[in-house]
Amino acid sequence: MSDAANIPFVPLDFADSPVNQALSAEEKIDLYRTMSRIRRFEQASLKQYNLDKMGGFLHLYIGQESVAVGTCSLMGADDHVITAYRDHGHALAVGMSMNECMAEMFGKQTGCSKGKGGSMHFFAPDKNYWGGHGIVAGQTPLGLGLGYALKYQEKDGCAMCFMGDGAVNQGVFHESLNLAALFEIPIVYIIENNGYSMGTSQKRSSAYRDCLAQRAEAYDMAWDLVNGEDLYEVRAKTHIAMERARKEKQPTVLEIETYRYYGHSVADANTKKYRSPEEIEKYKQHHDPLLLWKRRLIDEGIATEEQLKAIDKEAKQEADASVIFAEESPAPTLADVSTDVYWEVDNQTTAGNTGRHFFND
Amino acid sequence: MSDAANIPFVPLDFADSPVNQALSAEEKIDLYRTMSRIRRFEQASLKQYNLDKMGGFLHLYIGQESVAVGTCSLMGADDHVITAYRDHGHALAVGMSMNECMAEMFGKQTGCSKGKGGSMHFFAPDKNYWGGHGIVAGQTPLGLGLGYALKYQEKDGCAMCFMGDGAVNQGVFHESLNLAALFEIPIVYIIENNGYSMGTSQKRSSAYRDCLAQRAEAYDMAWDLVNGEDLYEVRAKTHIAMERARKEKQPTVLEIETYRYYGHSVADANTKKYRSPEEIEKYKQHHDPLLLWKRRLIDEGIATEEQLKAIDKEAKQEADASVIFAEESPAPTLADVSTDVYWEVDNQTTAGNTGRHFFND
Amino acid sequence: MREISYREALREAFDEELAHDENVVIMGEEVAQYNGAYKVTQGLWEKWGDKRIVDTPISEAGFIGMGVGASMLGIRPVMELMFWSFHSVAFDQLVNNAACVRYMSGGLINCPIVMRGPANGGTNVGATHSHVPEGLFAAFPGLKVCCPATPADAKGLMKSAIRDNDPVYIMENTLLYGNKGPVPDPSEGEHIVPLGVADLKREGSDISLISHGRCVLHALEAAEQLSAEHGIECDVLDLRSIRPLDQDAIIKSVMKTNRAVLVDESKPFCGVSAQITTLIQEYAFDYLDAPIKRVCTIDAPAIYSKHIEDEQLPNPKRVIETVLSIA
Amino acid sequence: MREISYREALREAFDEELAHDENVVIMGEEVAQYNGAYKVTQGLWEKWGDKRIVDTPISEAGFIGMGVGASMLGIRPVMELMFWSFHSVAFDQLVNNAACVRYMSGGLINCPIVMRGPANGGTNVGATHSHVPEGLFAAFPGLKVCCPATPADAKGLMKSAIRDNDPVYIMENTLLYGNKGPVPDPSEGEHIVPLGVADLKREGSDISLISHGRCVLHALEAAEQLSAEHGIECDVLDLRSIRPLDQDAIIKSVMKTNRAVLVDESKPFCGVSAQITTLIQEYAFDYLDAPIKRVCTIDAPAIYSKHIEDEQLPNPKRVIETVLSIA
Ligand SMILES: Cc1ncc(C[n+]2csc(CCOP(=O)(O)OP(=O)(O)O)c2C)c(N)n1
Ligand SMILES: Cc1ncc(C[n+]2csc(CCOP(=O)(O)OP(=O)(O)O)c2C)c(N)n1
Ligand SMILES: [Mg+2]
Ligand SMILES: [Mg+2]
Repeated sequence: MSDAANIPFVPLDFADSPVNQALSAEEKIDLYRTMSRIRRFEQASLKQYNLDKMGGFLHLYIGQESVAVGTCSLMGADDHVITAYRDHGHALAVGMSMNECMAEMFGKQTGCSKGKGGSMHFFAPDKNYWGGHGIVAGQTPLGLGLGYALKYQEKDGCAMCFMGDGAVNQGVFHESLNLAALFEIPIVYIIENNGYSMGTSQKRSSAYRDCLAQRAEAYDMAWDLVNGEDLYEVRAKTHIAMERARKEKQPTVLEIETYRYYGHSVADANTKKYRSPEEIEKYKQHHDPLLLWKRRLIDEGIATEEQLKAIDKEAKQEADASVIFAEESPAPTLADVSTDVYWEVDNQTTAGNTGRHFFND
Repeated sequence: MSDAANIPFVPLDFADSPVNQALSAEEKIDLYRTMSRIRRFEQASLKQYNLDKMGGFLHLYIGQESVAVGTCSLMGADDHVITAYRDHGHALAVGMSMNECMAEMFGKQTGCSKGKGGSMHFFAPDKNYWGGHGIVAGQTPLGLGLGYALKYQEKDGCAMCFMGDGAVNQGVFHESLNLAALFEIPIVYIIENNGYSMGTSQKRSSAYRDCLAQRAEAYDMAWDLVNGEDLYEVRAKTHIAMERARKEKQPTVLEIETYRYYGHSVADANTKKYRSPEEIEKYKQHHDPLLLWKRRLIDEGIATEEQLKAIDKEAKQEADASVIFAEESPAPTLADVSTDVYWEVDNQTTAGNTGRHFFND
Repeated sequence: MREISYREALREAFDEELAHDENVVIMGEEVAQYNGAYKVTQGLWEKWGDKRIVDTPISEAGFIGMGVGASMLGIRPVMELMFWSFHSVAFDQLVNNAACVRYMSGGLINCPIVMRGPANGGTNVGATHSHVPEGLFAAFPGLKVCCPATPADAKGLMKSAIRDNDPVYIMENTLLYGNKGPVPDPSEGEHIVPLGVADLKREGSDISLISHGRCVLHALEAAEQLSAEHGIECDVLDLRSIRPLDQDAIIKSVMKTNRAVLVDESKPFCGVSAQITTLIQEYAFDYLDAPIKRVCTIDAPAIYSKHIEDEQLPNPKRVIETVLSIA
Repeated sequence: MREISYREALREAFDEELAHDENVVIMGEEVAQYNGAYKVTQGLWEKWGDKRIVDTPISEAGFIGMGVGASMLGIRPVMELMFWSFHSVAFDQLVNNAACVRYMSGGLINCPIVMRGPANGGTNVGATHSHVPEGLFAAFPGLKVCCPATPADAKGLMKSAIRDNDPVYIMENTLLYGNKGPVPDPSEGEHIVPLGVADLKREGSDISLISHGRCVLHALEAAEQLSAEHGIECDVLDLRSIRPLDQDAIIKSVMKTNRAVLVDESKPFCGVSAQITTLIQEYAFDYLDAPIKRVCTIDAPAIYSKHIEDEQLPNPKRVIETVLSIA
């Protein structure tokens, strides 16, 4: 028996990890700002959704902000991101503007996808953000392709591919894991485990031993389990996985435990049926990533309660302004329905002008 | 350190397992007979294929006989089987006749599938044999369905679903594993690992830790690795898995190591390129399941070399007769193309007679 | 007659068939404890329990294949796709295993499975969630496809489908679930609508509007307006079932009116209406006084924007314009 | 002109495009070390190495999705499906991610990917391996589809496809791989055939035979016999590309001949020829002297038996009978 048994247990403090040690005060405050902006943006969008300003679905990210913000804060010039339909958090985290995002949900021409994609389909390739995808796990091989391209082009970046806990049961995810391991693709798969796929708890949808990320072992792949409420832990562990991808060209599966406060989508009428109100309340009070980070910043003496409140207020103002921007923006016309189908047509190339492409009688 | 360390290593003899102890001499000889019949049948079909008597593909099972024979010999009245396109071995092992199988490959009306399915699509539901499926891993959820139905109908049987080592990388197999574990389906997935998927070795197609069956761990499912050249081992380990399915309603993945002597299909021109002739020779000489079982029967004093030779000869005669049967059987007519599409049409029910079902202008 | 919603009509069909045959089992994502994403299966789990109403993980290929396999052994699964659009991840099971296993086995096997769920645009959920695949599946011999437009047809076709011994794919519509309409009371006997029988939902002698699914309602609305404002009287034929198809009813209507407009939510290229056009021009060639015209979804992926999606789809306005162009 | 096989013509296209653009990468099952299941990629791995010619596991959804993702970042993957029939396990990647991502991103993204492989019946491999999905995919706006019938078209269309900035799905044919035909020598300059241009492969004024893929050869054979034995002269129009489609060439031919028979290996229900029929009856209505007729694959899953499969498919005999029925 070694001496270790006599040392009292103190939980790891991920604040000590190099990638967190390197953060300046300003950067730490920025992390708060981004989380706050996501939350305010979504609160504003919920309100507008209920005012019938949007169509389709609205999947809120509120409660999960630390995941997108923690992971995306680690991105370098050659790191790329792709995610599922619950995509607002990642969009703001990579630097998309509230205006283009809100306008997209309003279905306006000024939206990031010109009103063609909606809430589930935000895109910003210039910010290395490849969407926003609605088919559960459909983005998982696309993420692989981003990593493949980076390696092919000898860039030192990696791909981060986000997905939900329910998505792990789609076959294409497993095909992607095998390919990632076999081809040594620089990718980090991030399961944002909020405990539920719609109304189905993890236990009712997935067979597993200890956790979902462990499925990576089947492919002899590295994996880790992350406490998502702690921004430091998210950053520390994601950084390791990203470095493994960038330097060793080895993939990782990370499972980040998190929680969503609202229903699966705003249309989810059962949100308080399959989870108890107490469960939701517990997360809000004791595990809220904004609250926890705010306390941390205050404890570290980096910011005051007032400063952070001011940030929240600014974020809310920015969100409100984005609503006005969206509201005032023009809607697509019938002609817009038929553009952005073919690159060659849009760019009026010879190929685009040869033969009939559209078959409206 | 316990005493065990001092006991010299002797490999397990699966002959001692209860399910093998229970075999009568006659039954052991029958196992040989079935393996021999498979081999002779396939040798005959290879010859006929080269004489252009068949169309399409011919995937020979030669070298793998102990797998189908060992596993299917354990089937009770409520145990069901489904497999991929390399399906002749299983067909004969469950009791299909050479005639209907040979005629099927000849594309004749007397074939098990009336000449509509061919070599890859043998069926005999009356013998609990559900095919013969050409899309790699496409049969894996069907097998699950067989198990599901058995449990639903409160039958004490199980499903055995066979597949190749290349099939483990199809997503639907993983979906099936998760469902099998989650729904507690009485099924045994059997990976017949012959080392190659077409010209691709296991290493070049699959990422894994120790072996392919181990992927079951991702679903907290039982698995085992089986030396397929030993009929006793195949039976002993498969029996355990079948009992787990029948009694505990728990699935298992078995990986049975085996080898095919011929190419992926007869059309495989590279068969001696991606594997060395020495490798093939090694298996034929030292790991041939017929040879090994023959020796075993002689060693156990159950049969003589001559007796077994006579069995081979009978099998060859049966195969030759099946060729004549197939040759002399009538081919389908153009009218046959349009039957067996809809049950209701074939059975001339009211539903089958209502509305247009076929659209030949 | 009592009026119930399309959703309730479907539910009634399930409930009756669950009682009628113990091999009927309802399966899909969120169909049990959650009561269905669109509440079509509401209350069934409570009534019938875990064995008959089964929640599945998000593994469409896996659970649909499982259903197909179970159907080979006599189970009669009624499988919900939360959206028919998700067929794309289960396509192999849908078009190979379900459609071909009877044929490949020389008729030894049949698959009494029903696949169902909403299949429509118009709800601003974007391109991947707005496919209308009735033509896609009807193209595969071995499959049957129908698209009920009214509560009565929804119930009656669903009951036929569940009792049918072949795979039947029913395309419902989220925008119809709440619609109410007359459906015979169960006390009056079983309400069954056979597959392969079209329904002439309005009579007129000037032009045939041939349609299915929600577009039937557009056709009916257009017909009223055409009658009121232009004195044009339309036959409105609801195909109900795409395969088997009531070709006789189509040809009969066109022979009467000599003109046809097909109203079809499919994309135009190889849509259902392309097949119907082909049949009409072949079987009623000499009766046609004008080219057959189509009103389809405008040929692009489904746009999200609520400001414009309805115009991408067939709608009464577009039907009227098209009718006026040839009438 | 030198004659090379369809297979060699394709290989030449790959080789030239691999040299032309370092982002071109060939991928698929057995395409590298095994030289391709049908030897189309023979020798390329040896010449171009592991980076450019990549063997994949049997994970069509995974590797095709990977190709689509890589194409978004500028790689130009040319992906082989060992059989196009295996589209069924990768359908979501093919019709959602490849076809819709440009649209859903409002034009921010494009996918310069080529999917290719054999797509045909006639080789006695049974229902699941004999799909002819050109109509299926052409139905999805966002995709381009072509079906070369000759070595020259195979090479020329493949080169166009690889340089195209949209997803192009090329349907080859195992029964054509060995066919030889004239293909311009590379020394004479690049041989490129644009998408969207049909080729009038034979001229005649009595009837239009409109076809694509291997059926073009049946149409040509039938045309010779009809000329020799019946004095009927056929236009034989090879569509080559299904989407974009050379509608002008179709309409021009029918306006000249006033009669059309479409020869199409699709199953009839919603097959490519249903769409062509729809276009002709709309755009050449007044020119038609008889109903448009089709010769399609007989409407059942593909039968295995070599004794009969050829009769299930379009063949010159069936083309002649059909022509005679309306000429
Ligand atoms: C293939 C497919 N099946 C079903 C759906 C419907 N659906 C959308 S989200 C969802 C639940 C996903 O849950 P999870 O992966 O845990 O992600 P979360 O919503 O919790 O972020 C379902 C069933 C879909 N979009 N795609
Ligand atoms: C979905 C799909 N992809 C590809 C193929 C072509 N194919 C048929 S068998 C085979 C190799 C399968 O190897 P394995 O699973 O090891 O089985 P084995 O042939 O060794 O028995 C391939 C690639 C197919 N039939 N289906
Ligand atoms: Mg979740
Ligand atoms: Mg193998």
